[in-house]
Amino acid sequence: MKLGYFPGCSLQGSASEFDESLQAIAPALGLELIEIPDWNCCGASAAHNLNRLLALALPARTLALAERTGLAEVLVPCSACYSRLILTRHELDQDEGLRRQVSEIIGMEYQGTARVLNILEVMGQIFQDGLKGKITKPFEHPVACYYGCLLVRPPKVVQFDRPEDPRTMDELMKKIGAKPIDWAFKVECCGAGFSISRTDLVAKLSSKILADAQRRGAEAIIVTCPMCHANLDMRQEKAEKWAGRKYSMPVLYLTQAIGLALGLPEKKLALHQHLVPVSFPVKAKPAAKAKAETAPPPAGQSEE
Amino acid sequence: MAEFEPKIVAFVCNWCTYAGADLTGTSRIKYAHNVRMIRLPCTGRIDFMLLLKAFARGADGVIVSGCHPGDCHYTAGNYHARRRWILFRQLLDFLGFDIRRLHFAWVSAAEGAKWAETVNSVVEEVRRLGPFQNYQQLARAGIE
Amino acid sequence: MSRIGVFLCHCGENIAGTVDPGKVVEAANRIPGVVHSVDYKYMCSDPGQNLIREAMRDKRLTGVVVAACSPRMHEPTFRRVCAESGLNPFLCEMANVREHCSWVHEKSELTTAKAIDLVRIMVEKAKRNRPLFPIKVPVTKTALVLGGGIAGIQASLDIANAGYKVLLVERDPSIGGHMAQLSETFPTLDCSQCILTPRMVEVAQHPNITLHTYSELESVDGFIGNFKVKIRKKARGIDEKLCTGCGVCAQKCPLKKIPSEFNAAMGMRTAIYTPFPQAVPNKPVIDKKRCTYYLKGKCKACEKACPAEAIRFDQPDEIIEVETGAIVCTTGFEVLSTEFFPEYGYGKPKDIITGLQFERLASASGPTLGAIRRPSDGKEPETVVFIACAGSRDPAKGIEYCSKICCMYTAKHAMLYKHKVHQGNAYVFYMDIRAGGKMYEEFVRRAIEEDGVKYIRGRVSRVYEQDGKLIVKGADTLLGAQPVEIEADLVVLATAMVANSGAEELAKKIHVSYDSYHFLAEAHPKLRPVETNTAGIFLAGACQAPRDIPETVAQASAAASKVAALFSADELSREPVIAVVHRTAPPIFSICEGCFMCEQACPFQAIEREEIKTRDGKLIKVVAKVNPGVCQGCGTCVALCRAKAIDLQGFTNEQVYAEVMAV
Amino acid sequence: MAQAKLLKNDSLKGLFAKLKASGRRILAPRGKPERILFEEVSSPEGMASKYIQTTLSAKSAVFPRCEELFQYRFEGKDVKIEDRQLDPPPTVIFGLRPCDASSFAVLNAVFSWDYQDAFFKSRLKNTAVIGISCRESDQYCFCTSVGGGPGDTKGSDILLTRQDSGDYLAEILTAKGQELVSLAPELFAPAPSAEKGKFLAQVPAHFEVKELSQKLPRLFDSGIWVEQSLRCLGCGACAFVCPTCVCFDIQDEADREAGSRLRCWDSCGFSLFTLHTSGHNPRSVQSQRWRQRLMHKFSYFPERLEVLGCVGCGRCARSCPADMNLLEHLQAIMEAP
Amino acid sequence: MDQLRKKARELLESGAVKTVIGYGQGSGKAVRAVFIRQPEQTEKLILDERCRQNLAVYLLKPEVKNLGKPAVVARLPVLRSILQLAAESQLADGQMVILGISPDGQLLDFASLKAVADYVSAQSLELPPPEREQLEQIEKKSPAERWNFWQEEFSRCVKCYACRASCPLCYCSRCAVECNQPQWISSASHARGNLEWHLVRAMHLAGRCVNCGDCARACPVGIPLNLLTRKLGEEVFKDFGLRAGTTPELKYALATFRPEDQEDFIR
Repeated sequence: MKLGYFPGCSLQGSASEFDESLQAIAPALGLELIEIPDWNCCGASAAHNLNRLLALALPARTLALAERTGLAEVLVPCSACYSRLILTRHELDQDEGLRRQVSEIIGMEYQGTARVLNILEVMGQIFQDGLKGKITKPFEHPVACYYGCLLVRPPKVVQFDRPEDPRTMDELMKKIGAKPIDWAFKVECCGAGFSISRTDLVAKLSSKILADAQRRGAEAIIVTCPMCHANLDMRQEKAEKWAGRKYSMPVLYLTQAIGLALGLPEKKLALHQHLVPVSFPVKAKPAAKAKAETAPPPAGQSEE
Repeated sequence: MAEFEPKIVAFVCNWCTYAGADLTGTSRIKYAHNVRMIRLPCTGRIDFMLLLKAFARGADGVIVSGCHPGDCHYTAGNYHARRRWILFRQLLDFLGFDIRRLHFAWVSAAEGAKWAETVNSVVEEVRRLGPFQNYQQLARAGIE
Repeated sequence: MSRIGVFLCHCGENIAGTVDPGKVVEAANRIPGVVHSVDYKYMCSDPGQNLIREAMRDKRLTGVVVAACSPRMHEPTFRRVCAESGLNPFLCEMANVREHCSWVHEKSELTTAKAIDLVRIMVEKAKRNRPLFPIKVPVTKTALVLGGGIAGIQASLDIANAGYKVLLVERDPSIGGHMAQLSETFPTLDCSQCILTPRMVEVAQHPNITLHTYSELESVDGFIGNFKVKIRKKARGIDEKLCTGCGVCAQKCPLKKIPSEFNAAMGMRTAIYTPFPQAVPNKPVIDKKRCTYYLKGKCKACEKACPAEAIRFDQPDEIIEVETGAIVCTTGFEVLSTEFFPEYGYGKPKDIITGLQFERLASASGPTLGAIRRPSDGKEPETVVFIACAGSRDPAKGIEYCSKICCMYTAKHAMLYKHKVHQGNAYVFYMDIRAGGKMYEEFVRRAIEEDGVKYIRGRVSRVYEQDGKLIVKGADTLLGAQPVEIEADLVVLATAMVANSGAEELAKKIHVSYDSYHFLAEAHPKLRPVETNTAGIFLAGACQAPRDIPETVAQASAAASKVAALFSADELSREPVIAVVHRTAPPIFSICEGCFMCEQACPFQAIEREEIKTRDGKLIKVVAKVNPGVCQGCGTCVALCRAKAIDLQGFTNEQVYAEVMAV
Repeated sequence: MAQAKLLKNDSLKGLFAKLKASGRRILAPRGKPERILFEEVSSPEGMASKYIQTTLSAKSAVFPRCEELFQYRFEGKDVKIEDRQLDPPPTVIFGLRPCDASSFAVLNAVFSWDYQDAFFKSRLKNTAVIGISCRESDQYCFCTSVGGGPGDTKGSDILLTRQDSGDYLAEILTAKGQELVSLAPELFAPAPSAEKGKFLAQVPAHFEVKELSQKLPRLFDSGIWVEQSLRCLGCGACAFVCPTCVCFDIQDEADREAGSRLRCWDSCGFSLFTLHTSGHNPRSVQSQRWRQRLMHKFSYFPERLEVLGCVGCGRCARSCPADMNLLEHLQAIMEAP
Repeated sequence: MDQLRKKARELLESGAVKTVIGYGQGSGKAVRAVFIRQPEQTEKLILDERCRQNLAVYLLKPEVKNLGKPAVVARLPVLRSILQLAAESQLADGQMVILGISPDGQLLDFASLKAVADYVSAQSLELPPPEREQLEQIEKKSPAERWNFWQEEFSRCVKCYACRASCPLCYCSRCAVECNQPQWISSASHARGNLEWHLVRAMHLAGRCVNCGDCARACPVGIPLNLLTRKLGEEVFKDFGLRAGTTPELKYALATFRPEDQEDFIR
């Protein structure tokens, strides 16, 4: 399977482990990723608050480049970039005048032929026939699949899975041996951009998510968006402080979980870059679930 | 030169489009002056020769509108009309008529706005096409 | 030479506001054939009508053109005026200079010119009008009532009490409809069974009413006064005459776990069942999709147990053909199920139920005998959250209308819950309380002030299960959109009232139009709410729009009075707008060539073949002939006839040609 | 008065130019073999040459198939009539066969019989005919049986007879002919050696027309008409291609502001021609109409107007979809008992 | 040819028919319709490539009907015309004997109209390539070119109605063009009158014309007006799957409908 690949700034920066793990599992899954030459920032949330044309031109330029290099489909792992690209494609499809105007701005003809795919769609297609053989170390843990707020919204534009109670990632997790839990915070907001400006809000919101996952026995949260990862992983400590209870809930990218299931070493999946160490309570009988809640804090984690 | 004001004749069915046009009225939606409506019980009643007469009478554009398929008060009038128009339009096109002057629509009794929009867009399109010279020149041609 | 009178109405300012009456009157006078042309402020008023009467007398008019509002509005009025003064009503035409001209254009020369054109078109048509006389059609004095809910029951009783035969057809095994499912009814809290059951019994025992339950409408042909109706009486699996309704079969039936439709899945039923104790007729029915005998050919427990040997497994469906003169459509409504709401869990949580399901919990004859219990664990809920406007007034969900009754039954539910669980907490999330009926507002105030129901003004964004509780996340807009989170034991959604799932299919069978929500379309929202565009077919109740019981009963009686009026005369006079085939003297007899393509096209099979013979019986030619009783006047045959041998009275070829020429 | 001149073939171009210059409209035969019609031309190029007879006659030059008699205007409730000034364009019909040329006389006999038809007469006066005699004929031609001939000069102002060399013997027959010659005298050289008889087609005479005219009334009730017309379809082709058919129908075409009264060709071949308002039709079947066509041309015309209603051009037979061959039928009538 | 003559003679001798409508020697090289009534005259019957005229038109003519029960020589177009006339209740079984002629000239015997229908349906009724090519040639033109082409052709029409007279399906005693209350089609042969006539004629034959081509052959000024009816015939088949003259039961395209009829121009 040959796809265009748009990593976006986070996967080159703060969320490099998402990119590394993706590159690591790609060959095993027969996935050939061709990075769009000279791609540029997708404008993320900053652009569309300031200037609509800029917010459209940035993703349009990247897609135009993809079209030029003959890439019919583009994988956009990061939910935020995926949201920007698919919204741009939608708006320019609807308005011919706007499409011509944006084409002028980016100095290239944007036709709108390239299709934008998110990580779940691509993995869904790959895992269509189960890839049973490849799963050497089934990821046998109860996991909370966290879709975040951008992957499934706005429903009319994205038209991907059920906007309130999505199931694609849950199906995927089953296929690598994991046991997805049924929980209520699949698409609740983690605080997103407030990570820096209003960490108190992020703490509260992330804490609610972590608490529900923990209460239902999840041993890890699976995400596909660098911002969610940042808030749930990097701010977990703040969330614990806010809630006054311990979570030590590992937060893995979908690709890392798949990597583990494929038996790839942790180093290659860059698990070490996480703030919350990726470790699971020693395998015990299901009764262990209650124990997991009061597990002693792992060493090295300063108690504030 | 004052802008060309096309003359549009509309053949409408009494139960849906005429009632729709009434609704356009009751909702005070403004639309172009150019249309003159002729009420008939059903689109099934609209003879293709009436359209010819309308063009012969100097119409620059003709609208035919009635109930949506399945809604006809007489159950099948609009289905018959649709077949008639499919053939009539082919024949006119084959003869070199400018079929962009002939517009068909389904406008229900609840679609007042759609009627206004249909009339406005037909008036604009026919205004762009200009007077129907081909047919009007016929009026005197061939008479010694 | 025709002597046409043109009467322009100002309609107050509606017409005169943008059309110059003087110019129109003056232009009308110059049209050949017009001998009288005046205008007046209100032509439809008595003085206006007198103007017409006097002009007809003084100027010996042979035709009248009233330039005013839409003929769909006042054509009957002005045609009656002409009839009263001795002029054939069909010589009177209306030019729609209001809806199609003055209301839709600004005041200008063009608008006045258009009004003049519209008048001229109608004058040309009027000049070619011929006097037409109504067609007398026999009326079958039997009414068909579709739907056995309160609307159908009321309509049937009123028509039957007026002395006419009624055929009541109900799709479910028993009449009663949704009202039978209710516990108590607002605003008086009297129990629905107590006020409905006597009416149901009255229907069953009324000599004039023939009741067909577990039956559906197969097809309708014909027209007002002469509908030919086919009813499919679905096989109940029992012989109604022998069955005494003892209920032993239901007790013996091994399948006990089938969700009961009547109890909205709050309770269970057996494969052979009567929907509820007070069912009329109190005869069971076998659910063929679940009964083991029909699935695997085994069991027959009920047959063995039945003392009256009334079980008939191989009973076929029965088609009943009957002639009726009128049809009253009272097919009622459905409520949205909880699956419709993604934000409330796609219907997965057991303890999120609809208002109807709450009714079954609250009903004394319901599965919990009136006790409010959680469907999941049967415990009594300490905190219940009621969510109003679930689906209604929500364009994103495609339902923009207000379902009218939810505010009232939500207040009632809260009140009932507080009466049964005194220390329980009842919250109601609402947008606006709509309690417009008699004693309605007082009822809601009582719920709030006396029964301590806590009303929170705001919408609920999400409800999700957590540790057996239902977390209700909403906002309180009266406290500055303060986020509110309530841990509830039970959530009741006042889901939207929608049209029956089979409404569209039914509408197509009886040729009645319907709106985008599949509610049946009334002839005129204000002036003819219980009639439809198809003569002889009437509507009542929630099949037409969301409606509470008082209005439904009122509409049912209204529809019944319309039917009684229709049946009051032995013969019905029908609009003479029908097709007529050309006839003339010998040697031609008729220019119809007898190709009979009109016969194939006619949707009403109104065209017959007539043999023209010489006196000595030799066949000359076979030509088409229109049956005036059946023809509805659509004119499809007229446009289709190549030889122009068939014409439509009221819209003849000459008239329409003249109209086109007058444009 | 007839003078014989020589007109070179290649001087036709010059003649046409002079005629054009004099403001005259020139009609000449053009078109593909199965459809040769008189069309307005300005030069001899493209003129049809190898053909027996044009499809339609030149009748429409003097009696158009659809002619406006006058216009009228509605003012409120009264009507204002606007007469037409008759100034038909001066026309020269070039290439008319002698039989067609003689047909104008037949038309004129009708149109100036009792009522002087100003429309027809003004057109005829402005029309000059340069005929070309027939070098070939076909099975349908029978001009010689009705008083005409391949070289007959009746009706022509100038009659050309093509020599083998391609040049023409030009007989200047009338004042109008003289007038045309005077436009370009240099083109008409003396023609001592030009001949005529040698180049004319041989058209055998098949019957004695006087006899035919006397015999026809006796056959009024004969069954020959049904027999002959069994295959006739009742269209109007024979009447409308015929140079001597004169029947017309008056039609008013008006709308609310104005209207005009049109005179259009009609044919006794249609049943509508004799349909009464009551529905009665004196000639309800095709055999009666076929009889009428022949009686009118060969019996009533000679009887009332001392001129034969047919010039034997054979067009009706050539154009008939049912192959109703007039000559054959006339011969059959001659032989009938 | 001999098969036909023998059959015709038998029919006449046995009195099964009173007349045999066939093709005979016409003027010059042409053939014409002949009405044989004596057995010995059957020698006059010709059957070759020139025999094209649609003899079905004579089955409705009063004088021919007066001759008594006819037999008619019928190639495929004539067979289809007979079926279409039967569908439109103008002809019925037993009113005539059909002497069917196969494309290679063999005599076919048909017991009933149903048999004729089965035979016709077995034939390939697709437009032969040259005829389709003629249509495409016009369809290729631009609307303006098409308009000029037809205006040029119609300008020659003299309203002789040979096209109407030669068509077996134009059997109306009072044709729409003869209706003057209202005057739907102006009877004058000016440009508008001609256009309206040919437009109405084509529409009235839509889904009924069997594309025998007689109308074009009959036109004295050679207007290719069979292309109009051929074009509509193809449209009826393409859009509604119906072909004229294939069954004795009435299946008229404009008198029937399918709710799922496709179109792309109604708003």
